Amino acid sequence: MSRQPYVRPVSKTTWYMRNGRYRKYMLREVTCLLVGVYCFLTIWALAALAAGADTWNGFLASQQNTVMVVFHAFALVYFLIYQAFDWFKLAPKAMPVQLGEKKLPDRYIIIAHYVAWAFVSLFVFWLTGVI
Amino acid sequence: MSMRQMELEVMRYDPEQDDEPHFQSYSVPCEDDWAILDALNYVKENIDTTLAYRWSCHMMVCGSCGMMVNGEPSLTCKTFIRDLPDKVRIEPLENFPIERDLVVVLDDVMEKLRMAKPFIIRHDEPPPEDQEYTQSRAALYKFKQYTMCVNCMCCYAACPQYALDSSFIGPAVLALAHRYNIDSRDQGKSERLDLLADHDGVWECSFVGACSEVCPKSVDPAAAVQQMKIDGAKEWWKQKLGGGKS
Amino acid sequence: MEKITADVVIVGAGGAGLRAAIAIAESDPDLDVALISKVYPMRSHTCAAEGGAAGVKGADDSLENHFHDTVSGGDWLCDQEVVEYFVNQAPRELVQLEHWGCPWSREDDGSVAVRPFGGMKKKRTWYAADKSGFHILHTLFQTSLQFPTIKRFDEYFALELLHKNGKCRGVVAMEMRSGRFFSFQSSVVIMATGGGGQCFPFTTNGAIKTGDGMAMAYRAGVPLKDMEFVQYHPTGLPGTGILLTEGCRGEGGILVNKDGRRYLQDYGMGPETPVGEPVLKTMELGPRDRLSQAFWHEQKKGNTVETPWGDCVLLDMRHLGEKKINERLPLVRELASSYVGHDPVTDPVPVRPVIHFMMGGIDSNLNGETPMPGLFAIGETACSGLHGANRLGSNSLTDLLVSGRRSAERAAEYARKAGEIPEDPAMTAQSEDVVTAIRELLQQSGGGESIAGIRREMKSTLEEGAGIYRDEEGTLKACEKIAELRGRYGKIEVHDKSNVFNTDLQQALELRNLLDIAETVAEASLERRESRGAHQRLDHVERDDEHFLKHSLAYRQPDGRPRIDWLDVTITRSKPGVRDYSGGKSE
Amino acid sequence: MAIAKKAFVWGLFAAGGTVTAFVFPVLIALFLIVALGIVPEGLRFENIYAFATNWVGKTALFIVISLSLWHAAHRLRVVFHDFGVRMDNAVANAVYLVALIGTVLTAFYLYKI
Ligand SMILES: Cc1cc2nc3c(=O)[nH]c(=O)nc-3n(C[C@H](O)[C@H](O)[C@H](O)COP(=O)(O)OP(=O)(O)OC[C@H]3O[C@@H](n4cnc5c(N)ncnc54)[C@H](O)[C@@H]3O)c2cc1C
Ligand code: SF4
Ligand code: F3S
Ligand code: FES
Repeated sequence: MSRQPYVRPVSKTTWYMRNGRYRKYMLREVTCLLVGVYCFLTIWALAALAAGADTWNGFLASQQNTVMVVFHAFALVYFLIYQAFDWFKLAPKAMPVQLGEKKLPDRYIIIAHYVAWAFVSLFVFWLTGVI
Repeated sequence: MSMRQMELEVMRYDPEQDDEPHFQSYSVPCEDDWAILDALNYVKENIDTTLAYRWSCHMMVCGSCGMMVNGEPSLTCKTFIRDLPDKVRIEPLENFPIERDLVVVLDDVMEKLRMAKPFIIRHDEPPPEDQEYTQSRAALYKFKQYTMCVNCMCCYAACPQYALDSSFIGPAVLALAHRYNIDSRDQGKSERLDLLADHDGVWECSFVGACSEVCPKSVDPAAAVQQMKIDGAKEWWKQKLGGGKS
Repeated sequence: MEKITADVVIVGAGGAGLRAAIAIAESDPDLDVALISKVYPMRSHTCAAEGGAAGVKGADDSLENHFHDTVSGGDWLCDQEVVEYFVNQAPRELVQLEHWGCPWSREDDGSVAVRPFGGMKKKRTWYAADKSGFHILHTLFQTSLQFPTIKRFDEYFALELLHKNGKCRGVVAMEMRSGRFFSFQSSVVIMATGGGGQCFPFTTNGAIKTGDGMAMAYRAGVPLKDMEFVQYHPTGLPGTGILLTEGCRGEGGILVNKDGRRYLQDYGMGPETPVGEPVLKTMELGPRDRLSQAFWHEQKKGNTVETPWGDCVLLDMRHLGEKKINERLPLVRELASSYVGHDPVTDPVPVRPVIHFMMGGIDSNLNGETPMPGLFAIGETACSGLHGANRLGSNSLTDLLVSGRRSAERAAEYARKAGEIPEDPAMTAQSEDVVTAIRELLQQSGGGESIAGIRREMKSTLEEGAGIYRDEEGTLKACEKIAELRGRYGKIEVHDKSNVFNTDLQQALELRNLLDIAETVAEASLERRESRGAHQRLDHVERDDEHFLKHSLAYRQPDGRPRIDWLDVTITRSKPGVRDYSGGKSE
Repeated sequence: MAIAKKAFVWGLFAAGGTVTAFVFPVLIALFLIVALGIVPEGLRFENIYAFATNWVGKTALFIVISLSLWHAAHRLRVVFHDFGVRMDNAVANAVYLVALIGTVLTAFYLYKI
């Protein structure tokens, strides 16, 4: 037979280098590491809290150094760009809202998410006495 | 109208001659309003009649002219040279085996189309043969966008999960299943559940979103797939909770 | 060569072929259907249809109305029993499509909406936005996927009919991906290969519309009917031939010449109506054929606009405003901006008449039966006598459904009667002959003719000799020229020698088919010495019912040239009358 | 046909993703503020302790942490896959196990507070 379809190789490990779209996706996906880190940081905090005031204060003190400042600052920016904002942007795809014969324009859903997000953030700041 | 000399670097592959694909360059005098497809037709008519590619309608509706244009899955009758640099690389759609030149093997997706059960399934009697179903405009609007797919397979060429594992059912077919699931006339959702149940179904999608970005018809298959996942998750709880009662 | 037997072979998986396949599968699961198509079914050109499909709906309309609109629209060349059956079945078929999931546009109350269409007295055109054909095709294709007895042969190029003792016995086809040949043997073949607009230079028809089925039948001795009737659409984009729907004018777009004059008033379609206030059946809302003819006169007078793509007139929609254009004509805006770089919001768009539809085709009847027992023909490739001398817009899509189902019933019956397909070495030999001829074509070289060159010449020959207006001298010249081209075709060279997806070879074979049908168009145009519907003769400007209330039949003679014969039109209820040319009769 | 377990797994992932998108920026910001040497009123031992002993506070903390862990675990599973690690079952077991341990620890400490 003369047919001999040619299958182009796809690298299973470096495929995302093929274009910017894929790289952005990978940058989003690895935010899970940050989530993991902060989950365990928080658990650590809870452990300190459970152990009493001294341990708690010790925990707070242990966090106060330049390395952590840099890390948190980086994490905050990275997380906002690649996880939070992306998640809000994609929300209307997963949960479209149809009103009668028209879809609610995506931007309203996105705005609603931002409003809710601001509210949650402010609430937490208020709760923790930051503001 | 002014002319513009374009250089097309076209991927060629003739299984009877070549072990692997290679690029061939053509210098084509293009008119400003040409689409890439016109440039290919110029090559075929005037330079090299052996070049093989698919096309028919030249009006973005038959879906046959999908190719990679400078690395981007595109309908070539909808991709205009005015938006491109002087040198353009044209390859067959990625993630499909190359049959010949720019023609790819579509068997896999054509077979998967069947799996979506893309037809109305009814358990109740349909209306008599002289009477249509009533369907509100809102109900029509709900699924209309997913009927616009021309099966150009650009989304498959863009989806890395399909590239990594071609058993994944993939964007267009899932969007089609979703189209029928949410059609008010259809009652076959439960029969299409294996697309949700199976590992090759919606769960292989990691929401890269590339499919929707390249879709020339704004079908937004990524949205369809996410909605199916939500449906699937809801259904799971329903079965778990309902299962206890029955 | 591989042999494949099937109870029914359907060639063509457009709207007509798919409808027939479903009808057979639904009615008789014991019959195997082989569905052959040179492209994947959803690529078939039915997908390009925009406007809609006609079928009586609503209390204020009647089958009688649809019947009369069709017959007078067809300038009384319609076979009236066919029209009768068609209008009766149309609503049922359109509802059936609705049950299968077609996303028809809807009224407020959730019933299917209908829109007005040229030449139709009442609103009866069912539509799915401006993509009706697309949705019909995809609905049919997707519905067909549930039937295991429909075996598809996608991207198989049908080459030649098999026949014995005057009976159809199958078809030979080539698998594009492998270059292998297959002998499909069957007592029934349904031809559903669509039209052949590609024999003209400017056409709304896709690249695949090369009249293959007509040519195959013609070479097998079946006559082609009414081939002189070719419909022009007045507003196609120059260059590509892409259709700008009639809706542009329906919404109030106007046609002007190079001086900005609304020239239609000079051709009996006036008086001039105020800009932006279209009046049915006048000016821009006149019939398609009249509008196209007016263009021709303007071109002769030198009143057309010269554009890089040739002479055009201008379709001016600027006064509609951006909002309305976006709302009602989004596709038009996209097409015009993309393909000719004129945004209708800010610029008049150059347009010209383009070949749109072939009324003629394989001689068939109400049941899709052709003069060759076992061979059926449906859809645009057939000429059942439904459209007469001029098709009404939106009758064609419905015809795919009606004729598809009807012929399927008859074909199934025929297949059941015929029973088992006997082993027949003669058929295998016939198939081998076809293959041998193709192998020879592939081998030959040094003749110096090119496929593209002959194709270009054929196209311009037909446009000049058998275009919007015809006369004795021009058609005669066209006949000679095409016969000459057919001779030169023997010296073409297929450069691509590969077995795998050889589109060079495919184009060569398609060109042969185009030449065959082009010749029947020219020859029938020559012989019909009257003006009727889409066939307008400068030297015989009147309709001549005494001599030409007849279908033309083109038979292929041994030397390859057509011989024209005549066949009476079936008239039941509507005697030939005056076709009211003051407007609106054509779509 | 039953729906794959993935439906359940994905449901938790999606819920967790939403939670992280809403809560993590402010959580990280709090860590940042602390790292800068400022301890806001609400993070003084008495206040935060009071919050965490309250059942509303407990529940909130538990939900946020467990769902986020789950989200992270599931996404990490995909990340492994995307980087070409194809022992999906092993990866899944490992990441979900870590998430489970995190969840149990959270419950344990909250219980102890
Ligand atoms: C731009 C445009 C707009 C239109 N709008 C309307 C409208 O609004 N309303 C209306 O009623 N009509 C309209 N028409 C006309 C109508 O769409 C066509 O007449 C109709 O779709 C033809 O359908 P068909 O099934 O006969 O053929 P097609 O859809 O053309 O299908 C032909 C099939 O035959 C196959 N085939 C051809 N040759 C071979 C071969 N050698 N071997 C194997 N297979 C072969 C092809 O692969 C294809 O599957 C329009 C036409 C055009 C071009
Ligand atoms: S979803 Fe879009 S990209 Fe994918 S096949 Fe359909 S039209 Fe093409
Ligand atoms: S690109 Fe692929 S991974 Fe999902 S969102 Fe689209 S199908
Ligand atoms: S040629 Fe039909 S979509 Fe491009």
